Amino acid sequence: MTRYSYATAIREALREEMELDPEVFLLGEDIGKTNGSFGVTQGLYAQFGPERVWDTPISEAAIAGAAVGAALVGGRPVAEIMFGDFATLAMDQIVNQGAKIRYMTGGAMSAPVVVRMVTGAKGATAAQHSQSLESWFVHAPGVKVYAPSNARDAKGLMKTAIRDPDPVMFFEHKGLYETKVAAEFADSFDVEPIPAGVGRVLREGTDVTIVSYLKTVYFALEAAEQLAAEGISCEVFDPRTLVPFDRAGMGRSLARTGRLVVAHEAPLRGGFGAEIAAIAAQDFFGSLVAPIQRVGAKNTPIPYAPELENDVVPGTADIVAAVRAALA
Amino acid sequence: MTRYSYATAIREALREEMELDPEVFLLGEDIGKTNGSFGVTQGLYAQFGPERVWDTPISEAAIAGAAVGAALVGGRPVAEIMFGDFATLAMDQIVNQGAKIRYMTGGAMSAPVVVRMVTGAKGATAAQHSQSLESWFVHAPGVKVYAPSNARDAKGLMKTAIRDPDPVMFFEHKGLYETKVAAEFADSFDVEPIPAGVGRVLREGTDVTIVSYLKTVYFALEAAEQLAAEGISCEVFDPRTLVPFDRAGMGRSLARTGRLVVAHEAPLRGGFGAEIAAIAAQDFFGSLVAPIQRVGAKNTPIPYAPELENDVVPGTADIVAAVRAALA
Amino acid sequence: MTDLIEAPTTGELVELLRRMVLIRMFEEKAARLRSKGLVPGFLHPYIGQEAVAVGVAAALGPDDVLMSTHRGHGHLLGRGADPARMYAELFARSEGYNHGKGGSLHMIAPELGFLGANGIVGGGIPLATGAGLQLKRRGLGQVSVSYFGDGAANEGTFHESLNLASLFDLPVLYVVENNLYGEFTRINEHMRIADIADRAASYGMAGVSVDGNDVLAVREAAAVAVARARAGEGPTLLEAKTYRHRGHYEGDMCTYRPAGELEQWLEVDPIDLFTAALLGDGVLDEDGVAALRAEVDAQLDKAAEWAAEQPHPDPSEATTDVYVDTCGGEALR
Amino acid sequence: MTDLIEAPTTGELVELLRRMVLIRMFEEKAARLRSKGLVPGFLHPYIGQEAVAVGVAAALGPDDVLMSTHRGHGHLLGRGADPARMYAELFARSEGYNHGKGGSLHMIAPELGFLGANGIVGGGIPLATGAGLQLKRRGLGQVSVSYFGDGAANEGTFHESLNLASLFDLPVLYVVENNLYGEFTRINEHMRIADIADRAASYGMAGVSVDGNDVLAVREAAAVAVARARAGEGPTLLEAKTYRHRGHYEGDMCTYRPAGELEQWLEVDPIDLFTAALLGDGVLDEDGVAALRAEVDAQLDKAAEWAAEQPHPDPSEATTDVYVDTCGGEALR
Ligand SMILES: Cc1ncc(C[n+]2csc(CCOP(=O)(O)OP(=O)(O)O)c2C)c(N)n1
Ligand SMILES: Cc1ncc(C[n+]2csc(CCOP(=O)(O)OP(=O)(O)O)c2C)c(N)n1
Ligand SMILES: [Mg+2]
Ligand SMILES: [Mg+2]
Repeated sequence: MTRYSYATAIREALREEMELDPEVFLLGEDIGKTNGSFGVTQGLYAQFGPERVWDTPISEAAIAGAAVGAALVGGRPVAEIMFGDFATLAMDQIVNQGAKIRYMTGGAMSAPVVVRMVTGAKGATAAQHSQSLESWFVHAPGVKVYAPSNARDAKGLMKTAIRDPDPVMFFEHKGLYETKVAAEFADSFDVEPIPAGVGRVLREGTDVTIVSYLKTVYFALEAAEQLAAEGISCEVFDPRTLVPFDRAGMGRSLARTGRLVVAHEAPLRGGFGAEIAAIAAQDFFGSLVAPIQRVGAKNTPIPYAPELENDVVPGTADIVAAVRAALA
Repeated sequence: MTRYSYATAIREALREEMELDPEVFLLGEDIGKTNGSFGVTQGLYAQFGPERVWDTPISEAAIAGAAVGAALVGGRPVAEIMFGDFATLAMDQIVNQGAKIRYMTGGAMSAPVVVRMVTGAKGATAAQHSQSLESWFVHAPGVKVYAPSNARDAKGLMKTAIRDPDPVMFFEHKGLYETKVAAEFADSFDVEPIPAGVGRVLREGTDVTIVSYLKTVYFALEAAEQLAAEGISCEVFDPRTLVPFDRAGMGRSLARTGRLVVAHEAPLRGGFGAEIAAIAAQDFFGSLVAPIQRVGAKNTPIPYAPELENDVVPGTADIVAAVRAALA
Repeated sequence: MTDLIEAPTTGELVELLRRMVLIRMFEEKAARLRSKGLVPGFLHPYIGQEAVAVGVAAALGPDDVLMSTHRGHGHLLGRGADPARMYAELFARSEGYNHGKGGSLHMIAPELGFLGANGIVGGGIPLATGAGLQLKRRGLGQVSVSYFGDGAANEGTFHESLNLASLFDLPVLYVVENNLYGEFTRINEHMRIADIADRAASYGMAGVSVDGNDVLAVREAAAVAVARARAGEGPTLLEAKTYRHRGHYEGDMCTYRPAGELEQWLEVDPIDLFTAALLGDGVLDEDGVAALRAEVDAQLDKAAEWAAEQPHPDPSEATTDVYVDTCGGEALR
Repeated sequence: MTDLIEAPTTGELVELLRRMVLIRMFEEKAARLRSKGLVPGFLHPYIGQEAVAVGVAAALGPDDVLMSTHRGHGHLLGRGADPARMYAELFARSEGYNHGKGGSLHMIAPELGFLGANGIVGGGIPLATGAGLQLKRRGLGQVSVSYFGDGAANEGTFHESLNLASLFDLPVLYVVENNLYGEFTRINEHMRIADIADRAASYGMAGVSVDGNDVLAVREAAAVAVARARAGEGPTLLEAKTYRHRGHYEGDMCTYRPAGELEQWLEVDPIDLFTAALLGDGVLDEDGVAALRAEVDAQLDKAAEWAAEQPHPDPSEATTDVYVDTCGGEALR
């Protein structure tokens, strides 16, 4: 039984879609000849050549904008933002151009791009190389936001993203790249496109629903495991895509548990957890029997020192504490 | 009795602070010789000259970055982003540089800049000139976010912002520029700096708390007025600054009313209303007797046609409906 | 070089004049209609710069694509867009090019390869560059045109895009319309150089300055650049020196202009110059010119009338066209 | 021009060599310490480029300020930063320059006017420009130095900043260290020109290329630019042609380099060249050089030892230094 890493899964999705559709091409910094900073695009330049894999200058606005522009005339580009933090340099091209083109043109044109956002803290890369910016894009009508937590979802969702006729911000947590796909999925690595907007219950439970995504899902699962030993039963729900968000799926879970903990790596204030909590407090208020607990990074930049980074970025213990608070 | 407009209030705050502190200076596009696109900076170039009021090229990243850089060596710059939508071009300089400098340097340095964000829909300026981007900055630890709804608050908060040792994103709704300060404040226009993080109850009520800011406050007040005729008593709470946010003030109000409606002009999904709702659903859950209702723009870009813009941007009727839903 | 492009036929010469007149009269009429309350948004009139849009368009083929700016009406009309649908869009009607969702700042004509005006100064430059990249990948010899102003040449996107295009020999024609002003700031107060074409050297790219009020000169310079692009020889930065006669936007009083500057430029009005040339060469006589103007005038009257009769969009349209579908409706709330 | 700057004294010459050696040995040691696990983050070694940082620093006065890059250790040490506090920062200790919160990418030395390394390529250029603006406002003749690489010269911030600085005659010295690579991409694959200094022409700015491996040449070129800046004559783009001997980051195997390229550049190693010159001129003898190296080595051993003894930051520090205060604590949750 072979297991595939999250990075491999993304690469294989890119490869399969590139084989299927000659209009799919990649662009980004050092993604081609030298195989990408995290090796995600390894071998694709060798296989597909420079017309399909473009090594660009260090010019993030031009990368994102060129992707959008190419998409307007029939291309299906996948742009890499080497560290998602650098999307700060491309926000106009993504948000004011790509996201809005369909709407501004009354549906006549659209920009089916995928922007790969390499995301999250992974050991002492500090404040400008560790951010989780997904909630900005959740607040940018016109883009969709995908955020897979495991190799299988990453592969299936990347295929969907590439075929998605709308722009997709594809968040990849760099701390997951080497994670192998969970054993339950490992019998075959043929993965069909996974529809956007359909979450998954990763662990069933009856006392508390933990909604989480990307790397934080693993802390949620660990927390659930620890708490199970004490007889506390947690359901772990991974929405997999943030826009569209599987409200109904979360609602079903809350109907069972009545308690909600949301957990992500992005800073708490203004994070996507706030949106999840707000949805629950409006649409599923009747199900709730306890305050909604949010877990997120402390409201600070990411520090360099590992002790501090560990303190800022939430982990299993924070989720355990939040579950206890929800049950208090 | 003279009344002052919101635009005048901001101008007078700038003028008074510039008179007080020679290190305060302005930079932006066409803010000087030609008095600013919305006239906010009118007369300041004439009074203070080119060393205090800098007309820059059309280079938003350089404007924001130059402000941050000047602040690092003792300047107290106030940068104007002519339409807040163009902050998409300056996100790195604001968020990765200005916001994080104090933290990244362990407190040794800081960037006390004010970035004036001209915000909101004001009649058919369409998708790239109408946005309300405050919630992005709420999610950017290191910056504060001010959002005054009236002339008096605008003046007092601008004075605070300029003296604030941290970077401040100062949101000015362009639809308020010509609004005169409410009569109750108009006896004198000497305004002291208003502390950040202290909200105000603009109207007292007992049934529902409406939390709102910037222009939407006026729709909230109108809604409250309409509903009062039916015997529904709304409290309107304006936090005035989003970071820091006056949790305690909101909590006191919720303790009285038990019901919460949040309302802003930014798109609903991922807007600051989600954060407010999440705070309430965690910290004040015990006070809540009904689902939290959120009002915001529809999750679309802002359309050009006035009929469509009116439909997308929330108004009094939307708040009335939300209050009814909270009472249902 | 000049024999790359054939001399225009008489019919073509008249068509060049007609398009310039069409732009001029379209803009004048748009301003009047706006003062009557028919145009809810801003207008940035193209008056004075007509030779640029018309000259460049004359050098293009039907499969080429164009990306424009906030001052885009001339670019659209130069490319052959329908003034009726343009007015309808300015009036925010459903039959407008963007179904009333875009307005002046975002106007498109996709069937003409006209990919859009743009509300962000410099915002279209990367888009045109990316279109050029895709056209190069496609390999059919199509060209992408990027219009922008002198002010936009100070945005970071200008720099990043031209560098990328030059590196990859993309088939892009960058047309910088140097009308001496970015909003209310004169070029000497926003850059330290006189010829923006000189910036091409930073990218190892061809750079040319041309008299932007001479439609034939623009056409020829553009044709040379287009031929280079089609031949895989890479992009060109073409600077057209011109002037906007009106304010930055309709309503701007232009207090910032030095005395006499406008008057000087009115002496070299592109339409007057070209009309005089056609009269001088006997291509048209005074009656012919008058007839042409009357035709255009009538066309625009009809266009505006038609536009004013079109329905306003239904509020229900406010939430369509955000995504291709609603992903199950509720999910995208 | 050259008499703007006095010839260095013997003591100064030795000091130039000492600083270059200090940088070299600091970086070599940092790499060894990282492989021992003492450095949790990335390192981007400056080895090979020492003449640039040292030459530029030699042209500055104590009140000037500097803004650096991800490859900033050399710039810090060139400016006289304390290697012990630098190691402490690399080790993420509380006594580090940034108290462990910044690491290599964000290192500062504020008492030296060293305003910070930067993790964003091109990110420091607007900051240095803004510092220059404030220094000009202050009017005391101070200068702001902006270091960046060839790759950064393709970012939009480069363009916007240089244009703005030139327009306002800001006292900024832009030092582009052209080490032929941006990460793994050779300059000919990221721009179409050979001399980045040529880009100065786009801004009407002075542009100069200099041999970045010749410390005296760098010092002189920088001094000329600094004198111009102090005199109110505006900014300069100074290109230093050099090479990084090691990988982009510590651990990079450099598979992308053409065969023989490194070897060629090792022949013009800036430290070897300068050492030979000082030996040739009799400023130092072989023993003197050996003693200098031994001194630096001992200094660095002590520095690293001290750093390794410093405490790790307390987790409670994670939430300090976000804002100047907590605005009442709870409020900033
Ligand atoms: C990014 C951005 N900054 C500022 C503006 C406001 N603005 C609109 S047009 C304009 C001037 C543009 O000048 P130029 O590029 O020369 O074009 P022109 O108006 O002369 O055609 C400005 C500053 C904008 N729309 N977008
Ligand atoms: C905005 C941004 N894009 C990309 C990166 C990743 N990156 C770090 S260093 C580097 C290469 C920079 O090249 P250059 O400017 O020549 O400096 P050098 O490394 O040669 O000193 C890149 C692409 C980054 N840190 N920031
Ligand atoms: Mg112009
Ligand atoms: Mg380099």
